Amino acid sequence: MSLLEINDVSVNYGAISAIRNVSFTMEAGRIITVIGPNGAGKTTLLKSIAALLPYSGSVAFQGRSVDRLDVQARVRSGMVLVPESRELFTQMSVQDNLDLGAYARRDGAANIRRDLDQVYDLFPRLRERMGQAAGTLSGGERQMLALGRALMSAPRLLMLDEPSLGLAPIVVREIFRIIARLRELDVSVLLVEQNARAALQTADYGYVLETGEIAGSGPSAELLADPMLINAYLGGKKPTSATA
Amino acid sequence: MRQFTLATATLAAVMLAGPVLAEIKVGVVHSLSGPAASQGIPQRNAIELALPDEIDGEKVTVIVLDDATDPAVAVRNTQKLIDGENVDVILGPTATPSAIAMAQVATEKKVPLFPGAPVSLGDDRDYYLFNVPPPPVKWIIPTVTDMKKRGVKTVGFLGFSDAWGDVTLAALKEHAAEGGYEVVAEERYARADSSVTGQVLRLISANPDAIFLGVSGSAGVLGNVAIVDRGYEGPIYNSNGVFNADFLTLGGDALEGLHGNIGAIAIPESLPDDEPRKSVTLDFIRAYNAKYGENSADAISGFGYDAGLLLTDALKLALQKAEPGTQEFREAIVTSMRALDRVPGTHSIYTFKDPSWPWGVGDDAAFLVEVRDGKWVLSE
Amino acid sequence: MDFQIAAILFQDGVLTGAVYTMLALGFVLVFTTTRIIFASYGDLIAFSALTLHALQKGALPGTVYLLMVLAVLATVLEVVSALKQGTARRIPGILVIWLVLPILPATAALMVGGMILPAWISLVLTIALVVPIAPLLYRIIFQPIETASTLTLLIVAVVLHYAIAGLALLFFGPEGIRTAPLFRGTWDLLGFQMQAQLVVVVVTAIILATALAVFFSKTMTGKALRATAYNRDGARLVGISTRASGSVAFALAGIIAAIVGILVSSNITVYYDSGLMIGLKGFVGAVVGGFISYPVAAVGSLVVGLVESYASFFSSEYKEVIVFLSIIPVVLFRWLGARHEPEEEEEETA
Amino acid sequence: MTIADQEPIKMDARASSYMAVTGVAIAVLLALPLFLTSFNILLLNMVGIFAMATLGLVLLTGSGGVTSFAQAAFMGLGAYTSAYVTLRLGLSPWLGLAAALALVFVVTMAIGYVTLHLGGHYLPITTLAWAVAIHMLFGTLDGLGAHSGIGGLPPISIAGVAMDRPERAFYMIWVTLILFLFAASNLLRSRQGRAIAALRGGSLLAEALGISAFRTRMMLFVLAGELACVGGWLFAHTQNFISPSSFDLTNGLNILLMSVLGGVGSVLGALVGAGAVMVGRNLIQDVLPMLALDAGSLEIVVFGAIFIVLVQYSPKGLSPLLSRWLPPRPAPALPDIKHDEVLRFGRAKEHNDDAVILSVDGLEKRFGGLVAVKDLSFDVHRGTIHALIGPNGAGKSTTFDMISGLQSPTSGTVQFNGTVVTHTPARNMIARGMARTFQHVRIRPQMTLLDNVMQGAHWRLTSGFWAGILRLDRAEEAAYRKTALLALKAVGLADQALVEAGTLSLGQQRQLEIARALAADPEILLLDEPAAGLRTGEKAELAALLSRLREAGMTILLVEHDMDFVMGLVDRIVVLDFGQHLAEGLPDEIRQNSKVQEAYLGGLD
Repeated sequence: MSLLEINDVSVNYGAISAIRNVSFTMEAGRIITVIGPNGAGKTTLLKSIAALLPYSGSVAFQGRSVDRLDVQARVRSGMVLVPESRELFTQMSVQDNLDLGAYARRDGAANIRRDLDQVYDLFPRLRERMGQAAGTLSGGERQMLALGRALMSAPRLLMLDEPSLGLAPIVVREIFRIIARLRELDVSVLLVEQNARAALQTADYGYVLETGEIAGSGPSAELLADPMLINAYLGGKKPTSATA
Repeated sequence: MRQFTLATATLAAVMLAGPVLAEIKVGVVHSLSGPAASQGIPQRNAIELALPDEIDGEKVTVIVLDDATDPAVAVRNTQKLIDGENVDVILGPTATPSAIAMAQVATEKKVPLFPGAPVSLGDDRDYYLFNVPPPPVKWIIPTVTDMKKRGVKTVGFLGFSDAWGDVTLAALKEHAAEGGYEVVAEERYARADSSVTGQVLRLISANPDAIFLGVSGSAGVLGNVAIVDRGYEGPIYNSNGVFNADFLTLGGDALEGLHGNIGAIAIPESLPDDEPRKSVTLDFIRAYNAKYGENSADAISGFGYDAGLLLTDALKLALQKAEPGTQEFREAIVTSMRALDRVPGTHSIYTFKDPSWPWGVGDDAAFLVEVRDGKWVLSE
Repeated sequence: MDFQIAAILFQDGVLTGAVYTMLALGFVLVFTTTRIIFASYGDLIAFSALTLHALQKGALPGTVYLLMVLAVLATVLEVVSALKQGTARRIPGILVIWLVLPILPATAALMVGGMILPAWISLVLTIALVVPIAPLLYRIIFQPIETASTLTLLIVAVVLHYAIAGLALLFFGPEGIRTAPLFRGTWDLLGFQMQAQLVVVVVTAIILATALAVFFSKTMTGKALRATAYNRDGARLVGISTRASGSVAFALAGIIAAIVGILVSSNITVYYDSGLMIGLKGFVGAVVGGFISYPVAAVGSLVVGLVESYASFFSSEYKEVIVFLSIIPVVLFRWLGARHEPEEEEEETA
Repeated sequence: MTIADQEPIKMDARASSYMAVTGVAIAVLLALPLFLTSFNILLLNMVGIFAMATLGLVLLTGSGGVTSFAQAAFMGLGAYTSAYVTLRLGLSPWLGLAAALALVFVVTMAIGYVTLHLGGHYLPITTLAWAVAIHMLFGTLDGLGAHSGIGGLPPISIAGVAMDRPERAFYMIWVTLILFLFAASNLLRSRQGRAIAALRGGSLLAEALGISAFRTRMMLFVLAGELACVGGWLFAHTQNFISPSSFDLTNGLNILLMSVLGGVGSVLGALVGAGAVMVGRNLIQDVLPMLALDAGSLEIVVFGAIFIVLVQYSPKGLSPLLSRWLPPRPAPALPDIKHDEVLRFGRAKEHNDDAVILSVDGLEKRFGGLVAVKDLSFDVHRGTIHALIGPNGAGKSTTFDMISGLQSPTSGTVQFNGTVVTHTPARNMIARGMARTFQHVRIRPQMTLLDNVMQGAHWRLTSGFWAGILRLDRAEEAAYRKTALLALKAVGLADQALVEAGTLSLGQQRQLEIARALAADPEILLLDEPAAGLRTGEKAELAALLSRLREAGMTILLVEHDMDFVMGLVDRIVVLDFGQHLAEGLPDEIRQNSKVQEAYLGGLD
């Protein structure tokens, strides 16, 4: 049984088609990345999987269709999105943000406390700032908090939209180091990134999305070595479709 | 524009008037909702109580419409009753603004109107108007007489910031010269206010010999109690608006000694047996309470009842002269009303002989009453 | 005006202001969580006062029927939506929350109908009858249009006010009521003569505000409400149902309304349609708080109460004009303070 | 084949069915008094009067995005002013109308001046305060009946005929209303109407097009007040009686309610809303007694329940449901353009040098502690395409907003055509020759492509409010419709000129934005990520279009992500990273630059 099955998903904004007939499956315990230039539909794809956007087609999670579930219900079933805009509760403290991450959990205070410690271990910076309002954090700290809050939801699938966006290189490295460690925590990651190299260095497998369609895919190492990738970003020919 | 087709089609379908049957049709427009509903509903109830199902074999149909205390709606209802239902006579409305507006329409259409709030168009245009609640300017006379007797020179006024406040203040000022007093303070409050402390402090600081309140109903308690609570010692007079079932209960001890002007309805027991109003009033109270519950009969419902009584008498006379549903019948109602002589009601004894004079009462409309042991009694 | 008069007016203003404060808290609570300017909020207060009065008289308040009808409607809607989502196993829970819970107090009232109850039982019963109305109304009226524009939501709330006031007229009649005062007279506090009513209202307001503050900062539900208010998308992303938050916000607002209704019922004459004006004053307080900040709204409401009190002394005829126009400078001031924040743009989509 | 003669037959058919429906509707309406009772005519008169006040609100709310609670109060101002003039001064109601219009003009201007600067919820809330205050003042007017109200207002006379019966008043009211509806419809199609539409949903687009959001809102606010004022005047002189309770907050709310039920999206909503509310309530009043239910209290409950169900069913009101059935008002025919006719760039052509047209020097922008752009300098030469590239979040859009005046830099200067424009507001930039597009497309989806493009030419047109209403702007409109069509032709969308913009694909919408910018006759085009979301073929078309524009003398500065798109097209590139100038040069130099590669593809080592 696959963790996530995306079947023929399309999203339209009015008459505009944002993504068309996207299908792929994802096994548990893996990190998959979707890369592609701006406007390719990466964010749209993640939002529709999280039920933030209406879509046609089907999404199945852990073998069951989630098409009729709303955002909250999908979070409860273990699908958690960290959007590009982070959507933190900026007026509330770091601790409150993390507490709220566990809002939908029903597995007991002890487990939640354990996970909280784990998040603070993962991001020591957050522990230092636990009483501070989230709005006063730096960009990198905000991203850490967004990740931490998502982890507090005890996700089986973590969907990350551009976690490196607007961050200094040293912070980006830190964030990706932590994403790579998520495998150990038994969390699967669906990573949308513009920073293709960082994403591919972290992920097991990658998909290239271009103008709303999957234009290519392959194991990360192969995609990374593919000279076509540079062209996809900096101009040139389209990337070829490598086989898995 | 394209929207008209649909609008007009709907309107046309909606508005076809019903057929007219030969029967006596009485239209009633009262405020069954909105701010004046507490006066409109009892009047409507009492009208239905007073009017018989049939008079001399002719069926009496009562059509009741709510004006929501909005003059524009009252006017529309009047038009609806006249055009759509071809009523012979209209009773209502409840509030002064609606009454002014309705009086214009009814007079123009030559339909007799029994307003529930006193109204005169002036300039001899009152031929079709029969005010059963007479105006405060008549009602206030016992108060003026009493103040004169006590040598009151200065009067403070506290009233609602609505039409009732306006007309009662006007009545007070109207009699100022002959009563030999001066209105030294005018304060207002709204029905829904939670406090009148500011107004009352100011009123008392003007140091008037007496205070007159143009308030009504339960909300009138607030002003009265606040004046007493601030230790005012002089006489306190009320208009005829405060005679409802809850007023005394709500005010409790604080209202002891309070004065008011009112017709027979508030004090039937203290009237002598030869007073013609006594039996009418007791009958009404018994019948009304039987239908609408213990202690529900009050001064407001009495007005509705009196209007109904007078109309019933007039209808009996009019039936001898014309067919219901015709303009002749409407005119016959008017002349029949003019023929009635000193008909006792629950408030006053009514006579509408003078066609240029819309008020059916003289200076004996009301009694001076006061609160003693939690009850209204006739003042000595 | 001498000092004594000023002091009396001050007390009076504080009393009124404390009532407005509680109302403003309810307004802010509902608006921040649901974007609804709950114009029919005052009606709940009127319902509370009228219900208490009916119970004190030994009559059966019509609130009972309203509650039962609303509970049935809400249950039907919930069951239908559960079936549509294919989550039929939620139905027993739905029945408990939406049907059984609201009907319990209604049944209790039906059973004791006609009896004169001990004071505290009528108070408890009043609260139990009025509080569920708010979340039920939210479920039935507002939840189906939760994505509509703020204007549409406001207008629906206004129309709801008409409808509820109409029902109140049907249930309780047109005459205004006042209940027997819970506390009367004055208390001597450190040499000052304080009206008992004032002390009770102010203490209740403080307790309510403190309880809300604790609720918001310490409980998970409270934090979830704040989260919904600050960031609806963020809230959904951590699994907070914005609809559940809406229900909780309305329930809290219902509690406030029930308490305020009881407190004012002995102080002002409550008519079936008093809700609009009472609500508007609380609204003015909420406006002063910019509809966002609880403390500022509380202070603002207090100021509104004081302005009203002093205006009623100096110019009773223009009192309301003064109270309502006092919004203008406040709004201008707030706007000047906030003008540097970039304006949220909401572009229309195809 | 020219573009214009593609669809003439279809347009004529639509026009004639529109004319037929409108004509029949008006004829039926005007015949109504022949077979309706006075009461029903009276009811219709009220519908007409309230439809006027509602129309004001529909324009204000639906188009200007502003809500007002004060419409009933302005009706009252009109009614009371005229009552004073006729009863106290003994003058004609017509002078009363003049005085009322003047007073409402002054009052709305004053209120508008104080409060229309406010954004968000502040404005409606202040109108609530005004509404309550104005209504309460009526109750204190001793000379005009105070709370009791005043009767005996004289009827209006037209050519010596007194409008004293409902039947006569009916024609006066409905002819006025029909004129108002046509005028409103004309207005919304005129230059001012397009300005109003630009305002919808926020003032960003309006400001970028050179439209003053404040002035436009002010115009609408005054207009709404005047419409209500006329309604109030008619109300006063057909009822012959006024009292404060007719103009209280409840009635203000009723007018709002009518506009919401009718739908604020179209002029139609005003009539539908007023009609549905008033006729509906009358119907309920008739039906309830038949069901043996108590009149009065239940009426409002039933009405409330029906209203709420209707709004839940159709949150945008009833008129959108009707629009599906009725033919729309046809647009004027497309102008004729010849096959070889092309858009002329007046201003861009004037200069034929390659001097520096735009110069950015030491630009810096901070948001709180965050530095979005830091010490940025570069020059753009006339007649070139200049690209500003960089990864997401590099500060490109902020730079763009500072150049176009939407944001003020913390420090540094922007020079355009030799003038320092650092703190010049955005709405003055378009007249100076700078037109822009947006990263998130800002078009008006309900308007045709042609009207969207016409918005771009706003600053070049001169016709005002009256010209729009009376359609005195036809010559100017025709001339600029041609310009707009040529602009559409330039981007390849001319054959869809009369299509609603919302139906376009994203790529076409971006082209539409470019056409709109071109219609402003700019010297420089600022394009914010024009290729984002475009398919490969569309990108090629866009690149070709931009090349053509350059040949025509246009200067273009674009922010872009897509290097593929930029490389073959532009003359010079500035690369931004973390708000700072990373590299600058010719496309090939940039492509070889390892720092740039690193910034783009990123990496962990």
